[in-house]
Amino acid sequence: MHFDQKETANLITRMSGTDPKKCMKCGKCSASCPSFDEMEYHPHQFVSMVVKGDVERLLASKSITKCLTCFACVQRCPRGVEPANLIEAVRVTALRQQGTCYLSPDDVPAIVDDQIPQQALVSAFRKYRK
Amino acid sequence: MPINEANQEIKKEWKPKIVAFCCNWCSYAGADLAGSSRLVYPADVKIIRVPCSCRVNPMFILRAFEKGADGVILCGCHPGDCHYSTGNYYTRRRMTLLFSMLDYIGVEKGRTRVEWVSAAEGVKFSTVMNNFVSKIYELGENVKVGDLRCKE
Amino acid sequence: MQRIGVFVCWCGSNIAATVDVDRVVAEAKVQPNVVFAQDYQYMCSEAGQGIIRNAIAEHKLTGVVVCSCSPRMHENTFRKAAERAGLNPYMVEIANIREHCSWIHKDKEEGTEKACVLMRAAVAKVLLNSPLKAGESKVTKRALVIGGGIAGIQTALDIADAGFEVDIVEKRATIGGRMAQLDKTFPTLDCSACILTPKMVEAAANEKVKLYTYSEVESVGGFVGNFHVKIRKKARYVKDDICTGCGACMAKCPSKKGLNEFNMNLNNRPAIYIPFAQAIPNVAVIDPEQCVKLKTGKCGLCEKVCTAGAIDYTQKDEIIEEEYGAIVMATGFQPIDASKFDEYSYSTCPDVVTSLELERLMNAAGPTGGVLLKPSDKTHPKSITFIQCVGSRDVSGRGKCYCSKICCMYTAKHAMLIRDKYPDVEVHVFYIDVRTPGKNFDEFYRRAVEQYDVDYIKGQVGKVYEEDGHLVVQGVDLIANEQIILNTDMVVLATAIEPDPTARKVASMLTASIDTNDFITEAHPKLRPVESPTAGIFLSGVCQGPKDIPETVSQAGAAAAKVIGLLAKDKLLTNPCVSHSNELLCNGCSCCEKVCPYGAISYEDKLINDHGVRETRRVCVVNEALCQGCGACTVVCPSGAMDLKGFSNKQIMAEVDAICR
Amino acid sequence: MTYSYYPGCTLKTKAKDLDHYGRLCAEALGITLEEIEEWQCCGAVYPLAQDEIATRLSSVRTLMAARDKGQALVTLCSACHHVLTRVNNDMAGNDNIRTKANNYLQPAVPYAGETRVLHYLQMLKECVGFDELAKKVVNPLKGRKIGAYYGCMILRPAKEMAFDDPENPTIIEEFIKALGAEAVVYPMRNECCGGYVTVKDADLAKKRVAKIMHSAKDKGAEELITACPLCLYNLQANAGADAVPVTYITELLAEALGLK
Repeated sequence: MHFDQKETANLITRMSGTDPKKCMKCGKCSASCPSFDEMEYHPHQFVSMVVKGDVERLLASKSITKCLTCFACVQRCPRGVEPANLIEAVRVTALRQQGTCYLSPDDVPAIVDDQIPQQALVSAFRKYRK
Repeated sequence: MPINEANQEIKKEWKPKIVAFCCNWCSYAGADLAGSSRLVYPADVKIIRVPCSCRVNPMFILRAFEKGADGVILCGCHPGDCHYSTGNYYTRRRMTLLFSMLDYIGVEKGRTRVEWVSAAEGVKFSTVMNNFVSKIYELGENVKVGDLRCKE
Repeated sequence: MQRIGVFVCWCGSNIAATVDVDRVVAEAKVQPNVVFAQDYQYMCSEAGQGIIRNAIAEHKLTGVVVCSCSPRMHENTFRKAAERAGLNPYMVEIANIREHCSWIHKDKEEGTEKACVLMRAAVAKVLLNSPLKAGESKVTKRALVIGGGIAGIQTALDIADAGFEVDIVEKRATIGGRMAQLDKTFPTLDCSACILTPKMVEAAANEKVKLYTYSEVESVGGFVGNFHVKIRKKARYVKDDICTGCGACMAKCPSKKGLNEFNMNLNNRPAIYIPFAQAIPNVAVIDPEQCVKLKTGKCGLCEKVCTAGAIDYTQKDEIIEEEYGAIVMATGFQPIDASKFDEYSYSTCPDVVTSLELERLMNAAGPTGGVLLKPSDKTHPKSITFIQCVGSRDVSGRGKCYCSKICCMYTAKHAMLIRDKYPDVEVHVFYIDVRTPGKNFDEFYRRAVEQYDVDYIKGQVGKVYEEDGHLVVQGVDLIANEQIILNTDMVVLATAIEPDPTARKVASMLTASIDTNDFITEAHPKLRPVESPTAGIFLSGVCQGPKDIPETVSQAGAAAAKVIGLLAKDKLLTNPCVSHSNELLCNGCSCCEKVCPYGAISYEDKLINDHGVRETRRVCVVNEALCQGCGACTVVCPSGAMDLKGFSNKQIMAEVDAICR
Repeated sequence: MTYSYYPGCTLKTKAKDLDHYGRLCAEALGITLEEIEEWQCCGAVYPLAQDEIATRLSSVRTLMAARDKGQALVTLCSACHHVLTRVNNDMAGNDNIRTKANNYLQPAVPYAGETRVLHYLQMLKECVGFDELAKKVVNPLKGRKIGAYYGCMILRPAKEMAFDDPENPTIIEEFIKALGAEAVVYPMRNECCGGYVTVKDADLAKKRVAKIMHSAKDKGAEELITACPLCLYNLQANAGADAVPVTYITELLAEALGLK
């Protein structure tokens, strides 16, 4: 299938409901990110790469599963850009396009204990599976 | 030639006539700013300068519809910012009454509008005009308001 | 019969590129009563105006239509040209075919068509114009300056220098404003007090300048040349003509827990106080919220120690009424509340301060006597981190959408001063962009980096918090693409500046327009930057937009020049486009009187000759000196007696007809 | 005062204490919590993608149920509160989502975000008031040094959640003080604990928890309270050397009211 980066970037932008062009490249999102060191591409890079249409690398990156969705970047962004929404839109696009899942039900018994709340499992499946 | 294509031909020819009354202090200057910022809006809009939106007599608007206008928009300073302190409050009240009367006699609500545009809001001026014109296109050609007694 | 001339401007290619001027001329020529039409590259040029003048003489024109740029730009130019050729200036109409046509349409056909319609409407209107004569009004040769900071002081001194009287109204107890709080000034690093206080003294000593400190403007009436202003002189509870400023009362006052506003609330002051040592006037003031005597009736110590007998607990607010010809707004700014950005822990950590607080902490007259100490434990900091753009360029709703303009430079100044005085202190600056357009400004900033080893980090800070007894700054270095965790002892926030909260109230009293950020709008952003669109109101300093001291002073001078130009005139021409009532139609109902915001309408019993019937009727009379020409009265008049000159019912109807044809 | 009450999945299983004491205390304070009938899981994660409609529907059903009863909707779990509040905002302000969700659900009366969504703490503040609450305490928690752990869900984005100052929140501190204990303010109380990745990325979660616990301990907290079951699990399961005990807000409330 033909993969058009620009078109995918537009789709991601629409899906995110945010306008990454409002970004003034201050980096406050990355400065606030609790997951910064885990990520290959950092929140501010997500924003600028989506603007540029350079999304293939983002879609393939593990960074999309490292976002804690804590909204620190959304809260503190002085420009009203919502980096978390963009990261989520990239993640959802990756799931929809490639169908790969970061979490398989087979993995679950090994990684949970009997105290783990339902919420953790529901959210893990919601975030990491198609 | 299919019928709907022929219809489109006719539609293309129709250009709405839109009169915009703009207050000299805010909206007229806002339109100037839209111009100097090169913010495009359709050429169907023709602006008449008035000292204040409260100068616009309902008669002017009736006259426009009588003469074949498809839409009339009135722009003034934001409430509280009137150059003459209170003019736009009168406008707001007068136009509410006038527009509902017009709606009653068959000039739909969408063909008339009051907007507040300051001298600094070139972008808003252009957005408002674009929206208003597309609304008029949606509504299509207006029926001329006229005195029935004179009708043949 | 009317003889109209139409003149079509190319404005170089500004109009000619999207409007076929030849076609507009050809179309003009076939309009009724048009006897002459011509196009020219630049109508506003001397040669262009010459064409108009010649045509008026040669073709005996009775009216002129110029198709050109906005009337807000050149209406006056063309009116004057017509006047020089002997035509009444109000017989000129402008068709705005640039801002409202050529600049916003790309298609030449469309643009040309619209230009023709606009031309037609202007011709239709000018056919109904009648010659108008501007009235005259006197000019009160005195100016009012609202705000006694550097902007207000400079404006007042310049006006006084030209020989005119000028009053300054300042809401605080002393003049001096924000500049008095600064330690050093960029880019020369001279001491702020050393350059400001002589000006303050000069203002007090100048016999043309009158100071109303601890006073506020209560109401403004009238119009350009003739403003009536009420000033509220708040009760100081100290007789300002008797107080010697000795300070004995301050030492004895038992209520010492008031926050010292001058020191940004970093230390305390007594209930009776002189804001700072160089205050002008050097007169004490009592804080009624804090004074034990005023609150409970017991105490009265200051009265006992005052040998001059200046204390007066019964003093009341006083209302002063004055007349002015011109008013200057110089209401200044305040820093925004840093606690809106509590990711930087301003509310919870005393060692997180704003830049203006740092000015006081570094000033010899400040709470620490000029020794830089951490507010929390009064020890010497070893590392200081500056965060720029706190609330500036912020559209999230918490801050201000604009660049505050002065922060880059004062942060460089602070960084440099600290490194100079305390070389052992490490200084980091987090910045988004360093903006230093100004004479010797970038050189100044580079000195901070190159000579003083200030560590500039490109990136913003996400959080400042306290941990293990020190502050931690969690930020990003965008060049290194790394998140950095930095231990530091003090954090300085370059908070955005915003117009003083009184600006909105003052502006609405003056009917000066104000923008969405509460900055006062100028009459033209480039060509009339120190005037408000409201005649007779001028702007000085930050009330118009963020600016530094040199810019403020030059704008203050410019505002003064405009005021002097106004006050130098003996008479002003008034706008002749005013209401007038047709006595034959008026039925004296008083509808118009009620809507007039200027009180320009009154009623008289007049002997009217109505088609041979002579009777005395109560009819409306418009005071042309007071009428500002808004037209509110024209619409409410049930009998159609009221009309507006220059924008008459017939004229506007004619425009409507021409557009809808 | 009667409220609709939405417990959510975890409160019925692993976080029974949060639910149980929440109801018990409400009753003692004269508040009636009516559990939504046949409620469904809220989805646990707010769908950020604008085109995800189906994942919002179960929340809409809950919101609609409260609307039909004419009651405000109270939740205890931070995540449920987050999801319900934001879906409610979507239904009120996002034409596209509202139209599609209503088309899908075909309710008798279309839903447009009419329900008021409240967190249990807001309910306490509004309905009882912390000053009043303090008077009802029978067993004051004197001498206890308690830190509030807000987490992220309940505060951010503040424009939508409208709960408290997202950077310097005070509501749980007020609550702690009302119960007679000392509220320890520590800077990491509004930073994420990494709950979402606890299943797949326990190492990352451990790092986050360590940072929070260290901060709390540094400022002198001897115990933490939270409203979020996921936070509680994560803070307990992934605590390192600086571990302090964590309990639910309602447990603490029950203790102070003498119901535990």
